[in-house]
Amino acid sequence: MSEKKKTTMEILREKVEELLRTDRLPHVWCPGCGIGIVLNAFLRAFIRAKMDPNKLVVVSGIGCTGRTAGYVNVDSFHTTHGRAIPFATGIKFARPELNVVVFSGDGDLFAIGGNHFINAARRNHDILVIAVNNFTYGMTGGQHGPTTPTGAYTTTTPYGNPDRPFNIPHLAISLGVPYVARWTTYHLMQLQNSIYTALHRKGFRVIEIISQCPTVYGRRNEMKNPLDMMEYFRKFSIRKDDATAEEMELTYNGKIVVGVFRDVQGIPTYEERYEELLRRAQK
Amino acid sequence: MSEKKKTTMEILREKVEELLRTDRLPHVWCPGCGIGIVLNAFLRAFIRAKMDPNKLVVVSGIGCTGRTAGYVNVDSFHTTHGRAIPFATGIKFARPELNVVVFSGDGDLFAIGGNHFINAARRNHDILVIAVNNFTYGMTGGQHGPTTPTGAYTTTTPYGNPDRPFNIPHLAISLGVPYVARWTTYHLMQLQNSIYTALHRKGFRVIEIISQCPTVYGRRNEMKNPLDMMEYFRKFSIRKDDATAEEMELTYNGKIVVGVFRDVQGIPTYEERYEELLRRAQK
Amino acid sequence: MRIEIKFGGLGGQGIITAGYITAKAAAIYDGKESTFTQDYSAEARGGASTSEVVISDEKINYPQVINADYLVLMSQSAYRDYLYKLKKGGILLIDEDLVKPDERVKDYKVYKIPATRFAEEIGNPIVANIVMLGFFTAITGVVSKDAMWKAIEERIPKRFLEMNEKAFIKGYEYGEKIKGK
Amino acid sequence: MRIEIKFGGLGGQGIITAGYITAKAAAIYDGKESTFTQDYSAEARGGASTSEVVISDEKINYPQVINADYLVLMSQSAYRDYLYKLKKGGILLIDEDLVKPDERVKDYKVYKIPATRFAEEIGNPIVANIVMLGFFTAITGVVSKDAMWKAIEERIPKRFLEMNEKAFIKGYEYGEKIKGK
Amino acid sequence: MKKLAENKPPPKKRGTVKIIEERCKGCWYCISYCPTKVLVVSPKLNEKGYHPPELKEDPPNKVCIACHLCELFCPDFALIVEEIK
Amino acid sequence: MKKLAENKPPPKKRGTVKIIEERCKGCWYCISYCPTKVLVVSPKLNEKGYHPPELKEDPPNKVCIACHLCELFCPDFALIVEEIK
Amino acid sequence: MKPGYYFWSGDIAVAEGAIFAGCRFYAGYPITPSSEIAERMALRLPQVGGKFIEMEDEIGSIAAIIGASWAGEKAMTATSGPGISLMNENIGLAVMTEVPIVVVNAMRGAPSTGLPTLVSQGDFMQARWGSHGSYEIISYYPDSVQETFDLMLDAFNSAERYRVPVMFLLDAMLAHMYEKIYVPPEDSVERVERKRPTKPPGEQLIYEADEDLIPPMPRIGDGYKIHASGLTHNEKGYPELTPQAQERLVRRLNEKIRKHQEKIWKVEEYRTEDADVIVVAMGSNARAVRTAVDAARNEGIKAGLLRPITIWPFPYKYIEKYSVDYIVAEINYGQIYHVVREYADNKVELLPKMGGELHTPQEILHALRRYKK
Amino acid sequence: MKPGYYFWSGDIAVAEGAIFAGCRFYAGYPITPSSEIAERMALRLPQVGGKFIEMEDEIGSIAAIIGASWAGEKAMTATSGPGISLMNENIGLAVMTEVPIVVVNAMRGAPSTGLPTLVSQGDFMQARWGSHGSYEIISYYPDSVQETFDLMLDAFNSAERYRVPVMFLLDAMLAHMYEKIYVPPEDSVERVERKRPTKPPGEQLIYEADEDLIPPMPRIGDGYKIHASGLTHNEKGYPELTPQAQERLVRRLNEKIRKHQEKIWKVEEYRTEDADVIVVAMGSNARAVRTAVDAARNEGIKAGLLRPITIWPFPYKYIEKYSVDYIVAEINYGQIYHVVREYADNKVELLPKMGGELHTPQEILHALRRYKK
Ligand SMILES: Cc1ncc(C[n+]2csc(CCOP(=O)(O)OP(=O)(O)O)c2C)c(N)n1
Ligand SMILES: Cc1ncc(C[n+]2csc(CCOP(=O)(O)OP(=O)(O)O)c2C)c(N)n1
Ligand code: SF4
Ligand code: SF4
Ligand code: SF4
Ligand code: SF4
Ligand code: SF4
Ligand code: SF4
Ligand SMILES: [Mg+2]
Ligand SMILES: [Mg+2]
Repeated sequence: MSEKKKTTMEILREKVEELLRTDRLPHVWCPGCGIGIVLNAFLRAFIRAKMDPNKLVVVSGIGCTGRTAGYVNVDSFHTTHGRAIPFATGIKFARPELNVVVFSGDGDLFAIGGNHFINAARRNHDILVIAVNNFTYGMTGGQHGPTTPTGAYTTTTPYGNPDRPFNIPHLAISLGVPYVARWTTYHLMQLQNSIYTALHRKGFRVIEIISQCPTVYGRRNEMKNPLDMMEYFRKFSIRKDDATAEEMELTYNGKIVVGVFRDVQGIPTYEERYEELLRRAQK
Repeated sequence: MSEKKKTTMEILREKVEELLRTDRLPHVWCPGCGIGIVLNAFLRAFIRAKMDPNKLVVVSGIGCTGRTAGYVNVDSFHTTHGRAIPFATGIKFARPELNVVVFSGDGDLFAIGGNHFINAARRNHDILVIAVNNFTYGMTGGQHGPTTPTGAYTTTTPYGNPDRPFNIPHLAISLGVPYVARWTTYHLMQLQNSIYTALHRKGFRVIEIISQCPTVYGRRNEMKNPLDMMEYFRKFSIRKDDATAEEMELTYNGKIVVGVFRDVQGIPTYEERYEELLRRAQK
Repeated sequence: MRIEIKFGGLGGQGIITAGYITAKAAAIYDGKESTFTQDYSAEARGGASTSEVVISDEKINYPQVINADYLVLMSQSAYRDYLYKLKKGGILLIDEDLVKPDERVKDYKVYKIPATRFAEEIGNPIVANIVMLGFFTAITGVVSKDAMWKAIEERIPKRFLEMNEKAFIKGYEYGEKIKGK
Repeated sequence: MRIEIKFGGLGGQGIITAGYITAKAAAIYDGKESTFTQDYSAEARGGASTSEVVISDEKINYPQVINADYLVLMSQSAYRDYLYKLKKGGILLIDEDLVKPDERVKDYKVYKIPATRFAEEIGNPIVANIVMLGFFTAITGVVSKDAMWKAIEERIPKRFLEMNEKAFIKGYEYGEKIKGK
Repeated sequence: MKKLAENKPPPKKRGTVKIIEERCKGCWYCISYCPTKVLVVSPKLNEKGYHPPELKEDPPNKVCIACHLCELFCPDFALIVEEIK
Repeated sequence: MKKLAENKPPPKKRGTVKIIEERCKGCWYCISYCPTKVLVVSPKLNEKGYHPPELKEDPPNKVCIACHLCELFCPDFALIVEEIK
Repeated sequence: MKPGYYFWSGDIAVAEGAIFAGCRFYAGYPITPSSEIAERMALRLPQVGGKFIEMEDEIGSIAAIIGASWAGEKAMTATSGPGISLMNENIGLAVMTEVPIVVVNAMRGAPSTGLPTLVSQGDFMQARWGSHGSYEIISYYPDSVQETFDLMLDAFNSAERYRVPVMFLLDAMLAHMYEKIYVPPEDSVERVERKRPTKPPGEQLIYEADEDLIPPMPRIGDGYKIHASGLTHNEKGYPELTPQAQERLVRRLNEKIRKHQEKIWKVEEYRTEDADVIVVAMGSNARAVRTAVDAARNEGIKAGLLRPITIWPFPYKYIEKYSVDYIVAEINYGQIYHVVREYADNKVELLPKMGGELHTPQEILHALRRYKK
Repeated sequence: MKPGYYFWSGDIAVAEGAIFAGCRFYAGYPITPSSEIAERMALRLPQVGGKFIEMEDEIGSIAAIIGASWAGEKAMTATSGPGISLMNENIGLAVMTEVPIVVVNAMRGAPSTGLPTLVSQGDFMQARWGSHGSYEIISYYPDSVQETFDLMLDAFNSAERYRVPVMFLLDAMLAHMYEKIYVPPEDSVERVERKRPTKPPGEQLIYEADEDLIPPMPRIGDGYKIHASGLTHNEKGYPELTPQAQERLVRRLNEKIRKHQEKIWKVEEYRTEDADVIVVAMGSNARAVRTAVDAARNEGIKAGLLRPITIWPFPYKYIEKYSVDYIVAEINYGQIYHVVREYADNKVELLPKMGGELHTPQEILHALRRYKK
C-alpha cells in the first residue's frame, strides 16, 4: 500500500499532521470539545489554499480556544486575554506580507477584547478572525459571557442569564467588515470552504463558529454529552445567506442561522491605505 | 419689569442657571466650542421634562466633553478616560431609581471606551448617552480618533487620516439600542427635543451630536473659526429619519445625515430583567 | 495526630469529590480539623486527577500532603505518578481492575477492591468513588462511617442517593470483609 | 550669566511663540544655551498664557524663571499675575494699550510700546508678538537682532513673512528710539 | 439689511438681552444667527481678551424679537434674553 | 442498519481507519456520524481512561467507504483514513 | 448564612464574608483562581437582595463598583494578578476620589498568564505601587479559610472607615483550599458604615475633611450635588490644577492612612518574644512556617514567626521591634524582603520561590538550622 | 535627521532619538504630556519608511508593539501614568515572552488623572512593580533634552540586547521643555540588534538561553515556527505548568538583568568624592540640585549629587559606596527614598513634593544648610 499514489484527502491528512505540533498531542481540550474540529477545518482549508506556512501567523488570546496557537506548527502566539487582535495588528501592519490569523474565543474577542475587535474591524486590517463561540468562558469554568443566550444557565447565572447576547454577524457588518460568515462545528465542509474563501479575501474577515463546550456549558443546559450538542447544531441550524439581522440573532437552545452573510470585495485594507500614505509622505 | 410674569423661556433660562455650577464659569471650553451648546440643550430638555434634579446623575469620562460633569449642578462624576459607561452602570444597577446620563466625547466613548459602549448597549442598561463627536481628541490637542473622517488632517495624520471612522448610529443599532439619533450643534431645537424624548424612553439611548472643535480640528481642516464649522453643519446637514446605514456614514467635510434613526419601545432593560431575576431568586 | 490522605485517578472518576467528602466528613461530622486541596491545573481536564486531605485534631498548618499515610488510587497513571508520595509502611487502597501494582508495593500495606466493577453492577460506574469511600472508611477508620455517609448525603443530588447508598455500603462491607483477612 | 525672561498675555497673542523664538534664537543662532518652558495647563486655553526663557553661556540647570530679569506683558491679567516674578530693578516691557501699570512699577525699569496697535496698522493684530520681539531685541540686547530674525523666519510660514518682517522692524526701531530716551 | 427691516411691520414680541460679558468668548454665533441682526461686536475687551456682543437696536424694525436663538446658540451661557412685550 | 446495508451494492471506494488511540478522548462523534456505522466503541481503555473507537467491518456492504467524515469530525486528530481501493 | 460550621474554600469564604460584612454589590470578570468568588456571589447576592453583574472586563468591573459605592452600596470585585494589572488605573481613581471598595486579588503564578491555578505571592508590591503616583491603600492577607471570612469584615470596615480601596490578598492555595469555618451570629460583630455628611446639602463641602483627615461621604441622590473628579481638586471637589492643591490633597490622601496605621495593623507574632531568628511569612505560606518554628524550637533553635496580616500599610514597627536576624519566606523573587531590609537592623535573608508551591516545613526548618547554637 | 544642532522639546527628542536608534514602528494612544511624541512620530516615521498607528487605547498600543517586535521591528509606544497603569498587564507579557520594546512614560501629576500638564515623579515604583509577579525591567530617566535623545539609543540597545521591555521615564517638565540639542552623524554610534538564532529552523529551541541567559530571538516568517506564550513555558516555548518550569523560567528572567546590571547602570556623580551629604535626585529635578550643590559648596558645605540615570535595576552599589547622609529629593511622597534607605547605612532624609513643580535650588540649599559645620 505504501507505493500506492496518495489521494488528495490522504495528502491533506498528512499535511494536517505536519501543521500540528504533534509532540503536544493529545491536546488539552475536553472530550468532544468543538475547538479541535474547527482547528481541523482551518488547517485543511489552509492546506487547500496552498499558502506558505512560513508566512502564516496564528495569534490567540487566552481561553480554551486561545490554546489553539499552541498546537499549530507555524509561528504562533498565545498572548494576553483579549489582546490577540491588537497583537496581530502589530504583526500585520509591520509586515503586510504575512498571513495573519486570529483564532480565539467569544470571551476573548467580544468580552475583554471587544474594543479591539470593533476598532480593528473599523480600520479594516487585513486579518482573518476565527471566532469560536461556545456561549461561555470555557477555560475559567463556564461563566456566562457576551454571547451566552438570554436565559441560559452557567456558573454565574444560576437563575438564568439576564444578559442580552451580541449578534456577532450583525455587529461585524455594522463595522463594515467585508467577509462575515457563521457556521457550527457540524458544518464541516461549509466551514472549511468558508475559511478557504476567506483566506483568499482581503481585509478584516470574521467567521463565527458556534461550537460545543460540553464540559461546562452543555451539561448545564440540557446537553449532557458532546453528541447532544452536536445534534443540537445538526437539528437547529438553517442555512440562510441573505438572513436579516433579526434572523441572525441567537436564542437559548433555539435555531441557528448559518451562512455567508457578507462577502464584498474591493474595500481598501488599512495596510493598503497606509502604503499609499507612505508614498505620499516620501515624495 | 421685575413684577411681570416670566415667560416659559425666561424661566427655562433661569433654571439653566440653577443647573450650572456658575461659580465655575467661564468654563474651560474654547471660543465657539460646541460642547457648551450641547450642554445648554441638554439642560433645557431636562428642565422641560420636569424631572427631579436630585435624581439626575451625570457621568463623564476624560476629555473636553468630559469636563461637562464639572459644570452641571447635580451629582456628577468626572471619572477616568473611557470608563464613564461602566461607572454609570454601577450607579444605575445599584439604584435603578436614579436618572443616569453619560455625557462624553467620541474618543472617550468609542476609542478607549468602545468595549464598555458595546457591552452596555448589548445589555441595554437604562442609561442615556450624550456622545459629542467633534471628530477628534480635543483635550489632548487634536489627534485623530475613531470618528475622524478618512482623509482629515490632525496632529497625528499630517498626511491625511488613513483610518475608516465608525458609523456610530449603525453600530448602536446593530447592538439593539432602542433610541438612536444624530444631530449637529446647529440643530438647536431638534437636539433639545430629541434629548427630551430620550429622557422619557427606557434602555440604552444614544444621541450622537456632531460638534465643532474649532481650536484643534477646524483650523486644520479648512474651517478656521467657529463660525466656519457651524456653517458647515448648517449647509451640509440633511434630516432623514429613515436613513440607510450607508447614508449615515460620514465623510470628510461631506454631508451629515441627521435624524432619529431608531425609536422602539418595550425592549426590557437590564435593570428590569434583573428585577425579575431577583424575584425568582428570592422565592 | 496529623493524617494525610491522597486520592488519585482520572478526570470523571470523582477523585475530587472523594477528597472533598472525606475532608468534610472529618471536619463537620467528626468535629476534627481538616484541609482539602486539589489539583486544578487546566491540563488535568480529562487527564490525571488528584486531591489531598489532611485531618488532625488540632489546627492544621501545612495544608498539603507531604508523606501520605493513605493513598487511594483508581488509575494506573495515578499509581505511576503518586506512589512515591506514600510513606513507607503506609496504606495503599486501589481499584484492582484499574491499578496493577509492581514490586514496589512490598513497602506498603495494600488493600484491593474492584470498585468500578461493583459500581457498574450497582448501575453506574460513576459511583465507583463512593464504593471506594465505603471501602476507605472500613479499612482505615480515619473517618467514622456516620460522618462519611452524612457528607455523601449532603453532596449528592437526592435522586442519586439510593444508588450512592448502595455503593457506599457495598464498599464498606467489602472493606470490613477484607480487613479481617 | 543666567538671564531669565518671562512672557505673559492671553491665548491667541502668540506669547508661547514669542518665548520659543527668543529661546531658539539664543541657542541656535547666538550659540548660547537656553531653555524654553510654557504653561500648558488646560485652563489656559483662551485664558492666561505665559512662557519662560532662560539664557546662559553655560549649561542651564534649573530651567524655569525664579527671578525674572525681563518681563514682557501683553495683558492686564498677566500684569496682575506675574509682576511679582520680576526682580527688583528688572526690566518690564509692556504693550501700553493693554497694560496699565500701577504704582508698583517704580521698582522696575519700564518700556512701553503700543505693539498691538502697530500690528493692526501693519495689517493684523496677530503680529503684535513679533512687534514686541523687535522691541525686546532693541531694548535688551539679550539676543542679537540677526539671531532673533532668523528664528522668526524659521518659524513663520513663508506667506506671512513680509508682514512679520515689517512688524519686527517696527518694534525694533521703536525700541531703538525709546532706548535713547 | 437695514432696508429690509424697515419695510416690515414692527414685530409683536420684543426683548432685550443681558450679556454676562465675563463669560463671553467672542465666538459671535449670537451675532451671526440673530435673525434681526441686532447684536454687534462690542469694541470692549473683557478680562480674557474677547469682544463680547452688544445690543444695537434700530426701532421700530431692527429690534430684538425675543426669539431666544442667541441664548440657545451661546456656548458660554453668557446671554439672558428677557421679554419686554 | 445491517439489513439496509446488505441490500445495497458493495461501495466503489473502500478505506480503512488508523486510530491513534492515545489521542482519542471518546467523544464518539466518529462512531455516530460514520455513514456505514463501521466504527464501534472499543472495550479498550487508553491511558487517559477513554474508550477509543475501533473499526468493525462486515463486508461487502458494511465497510468503510473512505468518506473521511470521521476524520473531519474527530476533534482530537486521532483518526487517519486510508483509501484502499 | 445561619451561624454555625461550614466547610468552605477560601473563595467561598470571601464571598460569604463579604455578604456578612454588608456587601450588596459585586461586579467582576472571571479569572482563575478567583472565579468561584463570582460564582458564589452570583448565587447568593440575589438571595439577599444584592446585585451581581458580570462585566465585559476587569476595568469595567472596578469602574462599576466605584459607581455603585457612590450610589451607597458596599461594593467589591475579585480578580487575580492579570486583572489587577488592568484595574490599576481605576484603583487610582478610587484613591483620588476616596471611594470605599474592596478588591480581591487571588494571587497566582506570575508574571503574565503564568501559572493560573498555582499559588504565588508575586503581587505584594503591585498592591502598593501598581497605580501611578504616590498613594496609600490598605491591604490584608489571611492564612486560613476562617481568617479569610473574618478578615473580609475588616476589609469592608476599613474601606468604609478610611474611604479607601482595600486590596484583599488571597492566593491560589487559599482560594481553592477547603477548611472548616465558623460563621458567627449576624449581630455579634461591628459593621462600619461610611461617615455621612452632618451638614445639609449646600453647606457641606464635598471634600472637606474632618480632623481624622477623612471627609464625610454623601450618597448620590441625596441632594448634595456631589462633584468628584480624578483630577487634582479642592475641597469643593472642583478641579484645581495647581501644585498647591496637589500638595494639600495628595498629602492628606497619604496621611489619612498613615495617621491611622497602628489601628489598621494586624500582625501575628508566634513565639517571637525570645527569638534569635524570626521568619517573616504571609498568607498560606506562613502555615508551614508555624510547623517549622515548632520543630526548630524542639531542636533548640529559638525561632519565631512574624506574620503581617495587614500587608499595607506595612507594619514596620514590628520589624523594628526585634533586633534579630530575619528570614523572609515568600513565593516570589523578593518583595517584602526589601521592605524588611529597610526596617531591620540585622541580617535579612530571602528564601524565595518563583511560584507554584508553598514552602514546605522542611525547607523552612533547613534555613532555620543555621541558627542552631 | 541631519547631524547638527536643533532646538527641541523632550518629546521631540524622544521621537527623533528613537528613529535615530532604529525604531521603525510606533503604536500609541495620545495622552498629555506625551502626545507630542506620537505627533512627531506620525510625521517622521512615514518619511523614513516606518509605521505609525494610533490604536484605540493603551492596551492595544502595547499589544501592537509586542507583535511588531516579533515581526522584526524595533518598536515603541509612549504614554503617561494613566496609560502605564493600563499597560501593566502587557508589560508582563513582554517580560515573560522576552520581547524588546520601549515604553515611554512622561510622568505627570498623580494619582489618577491628577495634574495632566504638570511635572511629577510618582511612577518610579510603578515602573518596577506595576505588573503582577516578580520581574526585572530596565528603566532610564534623563535630565535634559540632549540626554533624552542620547539615552533613547541606550533604551533601544538595552531592549534589544536583553530582550526586555525598557521603560523610558520622562516628566512633564522635560517633555515640554525646549533646549538645544546636538544630533551626531548616523554612523557615529553603535546600534544593537537583537541576537538572532544561529541554528537553522527545527534545531533551534525557541527559548534556549545562551550563557548570558538570553535566548536568541527568531523573527516571524523565517521558518522557526515560533511559539510564545505568557504561560509558564519551557525551552521550546510550550506551556509547562509546573513549579519546576516556573522556577527555571522566572529565575532566569530576573537573573538575565541582574547579571548584567553593572553594565546597564548609568549614574551621574557630581561633586560626591569628598561629600558629607549627597542629594539623590533624578530627571529634571536633578538640575536644581546641581545649582544647589554648587551654592552649598560655596558656603562650605560638602554636598554632592548622585543622579541615577538608570532607575531600574537600581544602581544600589553607588549608594553603598558612600558612607554619608543622603537626602532624597523626589516629586512624590517617597519612592526612591525607600530604596535608598534599604542600601544606605547612614541617615536618609526625604524631601518630597506631591507634584506640579520642581524642587527649586533654594529648597535644596535650605535642606543642605543643616550640614553646615
Ligand atoms: C486579564 C484576564 N482576565 C481574565 C482572565 C481569565 N480568563 C481566561 S480565559 C477567559 C475566558 C475564556 O472564554 P473564551 O474566550 O470564550 O474562550 P473559551 O475558553 O470559551 O474557548 C477568562 C475570563 C485572564 N486570563 N486574563
Ligand atoms: C488612560 C488615559 N489615556 C489617555 C488619556 C488622554 N486623553 C484625555 S482626553 C482624551 C481624548 C479626548 O477625546 P474625546 O473623548 O473625543 O473628547 P474631546 O476632548 O474631543 O471632547 C485622551 C486621549 C487619559 N486621560 N487617560
Ligand atoms: S471547557 Fe469547554 S471549551 Fe474548554 S476544552 Fe472543555 S469543552 Fe472545550
Ligand atoms: S479643544 Fe476643541 S473640543 Fe476642546 S474645548 Fe477647545 S474647541 Fe472644544
Ligand atoms: S454666542 Fe456667547 S460666547 Fe459667543 S459671542 Fe455671543 S455671547 Fe459671546
Ligand atoms: S433674542 Fe433673537 S432677536 Fe433678540 S438678540 Fe437674541 S437672537 Fe437676536
Ligand atoms: S471522534 Fe476522535 S476523539 Fe472522538 S471518539 Fe472518535 S477517535 Fe476518539
Ligand atoms: S471514513 Fe467514513 S465510512 Fe470510513 S470509518 Fe470514517 S466515517 Fe466511516
Ligand atoms: Mg467561549
Ligand atoms: Mg472628541
